[in-house]
Amino acid sequence: MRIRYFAWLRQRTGCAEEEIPLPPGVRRLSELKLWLANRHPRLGEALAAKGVVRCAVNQDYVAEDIELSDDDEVAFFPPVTGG
Amino acid sequence: MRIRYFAWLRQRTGCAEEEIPLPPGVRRLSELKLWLANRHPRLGEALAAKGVVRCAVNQDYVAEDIELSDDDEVAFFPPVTGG
Amino acid sequence: MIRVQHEPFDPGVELARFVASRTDVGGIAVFLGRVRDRAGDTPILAMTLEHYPGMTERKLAEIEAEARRRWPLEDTLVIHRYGRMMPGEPIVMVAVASAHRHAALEACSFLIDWLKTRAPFWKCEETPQGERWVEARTSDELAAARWERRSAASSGQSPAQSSFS
Amino acid sequence: MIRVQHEPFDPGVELARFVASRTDVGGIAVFLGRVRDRAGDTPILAMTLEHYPGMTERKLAEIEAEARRRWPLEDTLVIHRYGRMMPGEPIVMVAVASAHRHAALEACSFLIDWLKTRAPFWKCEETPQGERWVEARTSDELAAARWERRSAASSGQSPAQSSFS
Repeated sequence: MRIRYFAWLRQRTGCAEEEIPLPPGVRRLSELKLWLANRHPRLGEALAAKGVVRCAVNQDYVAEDIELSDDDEVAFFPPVTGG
Repeated sequence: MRIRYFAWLRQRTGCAEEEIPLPPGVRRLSELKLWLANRHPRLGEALAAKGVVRCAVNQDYVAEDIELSDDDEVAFFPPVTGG
Repeated sequence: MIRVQHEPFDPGVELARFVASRTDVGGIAVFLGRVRDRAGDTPILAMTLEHYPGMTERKLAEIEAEARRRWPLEDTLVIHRYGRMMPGEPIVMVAVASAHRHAALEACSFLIDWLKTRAPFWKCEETPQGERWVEARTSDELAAARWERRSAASSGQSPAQSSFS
Repeated sequence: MIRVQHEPFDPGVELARFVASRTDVGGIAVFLGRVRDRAGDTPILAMTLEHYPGMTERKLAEIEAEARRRWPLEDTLVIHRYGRMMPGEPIVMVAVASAHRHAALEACSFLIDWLKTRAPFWKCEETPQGERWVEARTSDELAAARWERRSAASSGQSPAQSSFS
């Protein structure tokens, strides 16, 4: 799967994106977040705080704890500030 | 005083403006309207109908029955439709 | 700035000039009104705008001043034409610059609403059946009335403004 | 139409083109957002907009489609830039054409409100003290929430629309 980070979250992971296989034991978004929090502790801090990180799966906003598959694109970013 | 007519009221009086001395016995706007209704019967019809004619004295809207003087400019016109 | 003129204007040129006059402003809202080629089912061949010279400029200046009292505006522009014009030609342009986008958009809406019910212009349409004077619409009166100050309790805020937090 | 681009654009040229594309439309509303030269007391030297390519276009298209569902619009244009830009440069332009001026103005307001809270852009400001990411504002969330459909009882009308008679 493809994981993407934007804005200051990208600065916390040190990478804009990474290709990884769906990690063992990870089937849902909440599980992926825990796995990524372990991999990138400074991302983990942000994920642990309420309302700080938005998530999109396959370029759509996702608020629920949906099931993931290996060909998903999952993105993490702060609330948007365009316009 | 100067009396001005706009839009279809101008077509009813046949003139865009007229210079007249403040007519004898006319001191208030309501009295001027009666005098003009007599002078221009088709204007009178419009003045008699409710909400059809707007009035401005010295280029400000006037809804009240104010007192007039000989150097006033009084205008009659339908509700505006610009923009 | 208020401009009442017979000559056509180019909205693109006017916007570019308005934009160029201030580089420090965040938001610019514009409304452009043009002659339509039909009114309902009736083709409009041309439109003539009569106005009351002197009173027009005075009323537009009052409306502009009122907008500047109500919203924190950096700049305003109102251009309104009179005389005969063809479908597609611009009649009116309102441009508002503000640091706050809702102020710009609301003031733009306010300016066009009040202008439509207070500035002494009258439209006469040329149709295949002849000329006819456009009648004032109740919907324009209602739109303008939205901006009336309701009471002292609203403490100087417009109704729409107070709904924005 | 949606355009997401790095290159600067000229608002005057864009408006002229938008106007020229339709001669049958009465009202055109425009909002133009530009880089400000300061944020509060802090000078802004430059601004960089990061975005999520692909998702940006998708979200803007959704927002545009929603505006066209809600109001009777003849044409819409959304231009949004990304990359580094200087104070005074345009960031975003929304243009809406409609036979009805309130539809045009409201849809313009809606588009910018939803775009600000849904399109994946992030602003990073360059200040004399260094770079900093702009934080999302609660006021933008509230502005966007005005346009949420409240319930089935509102019968497909936006809150603001229903206030217009």
